Amino acid sequence: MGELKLMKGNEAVAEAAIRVGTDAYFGYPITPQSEIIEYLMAEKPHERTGMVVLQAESEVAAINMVYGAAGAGKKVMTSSSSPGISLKQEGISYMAGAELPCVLVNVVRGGPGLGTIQPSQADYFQSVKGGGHGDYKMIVLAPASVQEMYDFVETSYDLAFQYRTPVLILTDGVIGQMMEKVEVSEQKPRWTDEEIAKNTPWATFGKKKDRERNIITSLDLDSARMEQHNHHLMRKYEEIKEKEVRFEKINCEDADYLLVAYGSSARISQKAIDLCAEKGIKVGLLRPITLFPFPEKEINEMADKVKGILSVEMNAGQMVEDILLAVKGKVPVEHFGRMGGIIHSPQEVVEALEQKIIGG
Amino acid sequence: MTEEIIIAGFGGQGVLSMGKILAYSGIMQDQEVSWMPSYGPEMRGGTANVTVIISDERVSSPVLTEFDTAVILNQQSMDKFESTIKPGGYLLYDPNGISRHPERKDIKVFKIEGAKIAADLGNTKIFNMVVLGAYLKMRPIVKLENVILGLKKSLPERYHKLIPLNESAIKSGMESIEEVA
Amino acid sequence: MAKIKGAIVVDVERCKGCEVCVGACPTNVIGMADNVNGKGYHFAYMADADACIGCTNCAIVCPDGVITVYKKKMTA
Amino acid sequence: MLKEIIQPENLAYKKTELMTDTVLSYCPGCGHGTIHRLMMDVIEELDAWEDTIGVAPVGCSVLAYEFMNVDMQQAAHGRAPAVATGIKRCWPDKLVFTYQGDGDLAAIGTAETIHAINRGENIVIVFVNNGIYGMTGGQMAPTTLPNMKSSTSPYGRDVDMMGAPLKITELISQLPGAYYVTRQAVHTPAHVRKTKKAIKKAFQNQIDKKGGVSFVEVVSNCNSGWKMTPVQSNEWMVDNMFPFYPLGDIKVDGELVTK
Repeated sequence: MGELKLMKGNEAVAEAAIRVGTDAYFGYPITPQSEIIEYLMAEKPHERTGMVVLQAESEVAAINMVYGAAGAGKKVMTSSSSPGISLKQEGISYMAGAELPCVLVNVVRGGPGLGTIQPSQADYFQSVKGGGHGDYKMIVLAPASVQEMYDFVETSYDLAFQYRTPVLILTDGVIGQMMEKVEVSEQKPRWTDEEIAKNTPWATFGKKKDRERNIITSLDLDSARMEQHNHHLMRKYEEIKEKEVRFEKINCEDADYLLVAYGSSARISQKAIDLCAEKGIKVGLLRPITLFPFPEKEINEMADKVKGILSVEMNAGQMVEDILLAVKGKVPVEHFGRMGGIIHSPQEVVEALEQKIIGG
Repeated sequence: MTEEIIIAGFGGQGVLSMGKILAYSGIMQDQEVSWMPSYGPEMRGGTANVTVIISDERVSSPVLTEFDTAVILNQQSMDKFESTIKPGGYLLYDPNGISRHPERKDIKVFKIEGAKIAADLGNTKIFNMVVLGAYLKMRPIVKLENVILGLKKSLPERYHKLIPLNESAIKSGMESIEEVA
Repeated sequence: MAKIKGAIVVDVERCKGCEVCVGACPTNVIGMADNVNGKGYHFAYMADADACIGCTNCAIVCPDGVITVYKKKMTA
Repeated sequence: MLKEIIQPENLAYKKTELMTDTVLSYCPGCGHGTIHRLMMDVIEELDAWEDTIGVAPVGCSVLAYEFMNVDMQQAAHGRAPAVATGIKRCWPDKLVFTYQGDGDLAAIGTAETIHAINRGENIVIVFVNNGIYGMTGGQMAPTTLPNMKSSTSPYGRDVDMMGAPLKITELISQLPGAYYVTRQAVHTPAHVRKTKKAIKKAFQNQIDKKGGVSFVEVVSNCNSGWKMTPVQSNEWMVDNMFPFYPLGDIKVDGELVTK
């Protein structure tokens, strides 16, 4: 068993980044995730592993530094919060188009606009439906604990390099700011130059005599080729949908009703199903761990077993649309959520379930 | 066993670090813990509060609206959190600066003259450790030896020389807590 | 006495007929063809082949890199 | 007689293999092609082919990677210095360059330009200034001269309304992270030779890890955008651009050149 530490979610992401052998982090401060770059700077990762940490002049510059380093075959990450992620969307679209692996972290805050610095899940659409311009997706992981914040960094790199795609860790201020027990892993070495050449033969690290030059671009002015490239991306997303769906089921076996919630909302909903059990109401929780790909098959199957489904999100109702698509009208589906940085309480979730689903 | 605690006071009273030491102590005796601060502008100069949960089982919601125990260190927090304590729960407060004392009859109320004791010990910075000691006397959910281990884990190495001082502050708190009702 | 003689070879199909080489030539070797290439450009050619001294000026100002230059010491 | 001269052993000049055989997408007489070739000449002469990574911008040279036969990455509009920073920080021993136009470097990418230079990233920036947005059809650029006509200043750039042209090269030369700053042109053989020297010095600085950006501006024509023949545009450039953007070194070895 690895060493146990009490860490904030933001710190866990940063420590994991160092320990899994990240080559570079480029970021720009924004509440509530500035601890990530602060922690990295304080840890002197250039001394620990040779990892580069650089505070960019803007989110726009940061994501383009990520784009450059990722194109050059390096393990690279950035993090931000909602308004900063909006600024990064152009670069993310470029990376999806150029098929570059990288790890992104969005510690979501309430919007729209400058909004609030309090927690929210209002960036669901932006995360799973593309976000920037063009037809693309990225894999989205939603940790619900500080341990998952730590573990998902390595998972994200694995997926990012396997599929040559940006992977987003979508979280919020609750998970980012809370402290929990974390088991940290052993330090892994960064990739050597030889490993980079082997693992990323497509990358730009200098044209060798025995190969054609490598070009990283998302541009193709030939529409027929561009359409082919889009088809190629879609096939990749289909493969991801087939193979990479992750979720957790709690008390779903004999549930009469189902809550669907991710991240911090899932934690709150877990307490809510305990409160329901005390009242004699059998409620299960399905927690999507990947938001793209979405566990639509499992939710569809659950719709055969329960009388109604409540989507619990800290937003105006975003994931509920994907649940509705998955359920295909089999049972009533409703949304409950607080907004603007207000975190719903377990009691509010129970009341919403009683009013919107059980009594509805 | 699950203990859900809110610790609330002014920024600068060491509320967050008291919670952190308590959480670390839980880890030291192999329990599950969570530490959830209120964050943002209110942390600066205004009130600060932290929810700490220590449990034998996986912690579900880190965000709560009712608590087993409240540790209250200023009047604003008294106004905000007295009503959130579950019936049969515990309230610990420092009467220094409190104009309206607790009114609930369905909970157990204790007080600790934390500010005064810390001043008497000659170091106002150990105020939160005095309060922690009082809490541990009232709710002995973690052992003192594990609290000392937790202190070691949460303090940077260069502050380890201060551990004996902290330990004596905790003991003063344990000795000085008074049951009010 | 030895004399330097030069010659240029223009990649006719890649020439865009911009004429920048014409003014760069110190000995007025280059002219623009009356014919056009496949792209419709009047391409550069050696109008006065005897005058070429192989100085490479035309080649280095050619934006499209279509001119190759040769030069030989002739013993007359 | 010509046959006798045109023999491999008599070869005096042939374009470098570091330029691909792809036909350049630039207009006839455009300086981009010459500047591309000079850069590849230099990389060949420095034997840095295997260690060079280029960053292509948005603008006319968006397809630069089709022509330069080295590993290349295409960057979003204005972001090339950030992309280059990402690459160089991860591969400090490789040669990294950006190739940017005036719209890219001096308008949308001003922040990235200034901050990459201010951090003293050890990269080469080649900046092609033709006073106009060429690719999108001749709109006003930050570098468009006073009273100069463009499709978005059809009556000439009104400085009171549209601001004065931005001398970004003079501006960035003030930053401590700028190690070598020079302004050149490629319209005559003599200027081509000087520009090549400047580009070579810039890359040599990077190889020698001189600690700072080497920045080579090339004032060039945009005959399509200026609506002139290539030869006329070069003459217009000499008469109008050079007085405002004087050629020569601005900063050498980290020291501003005093005139």
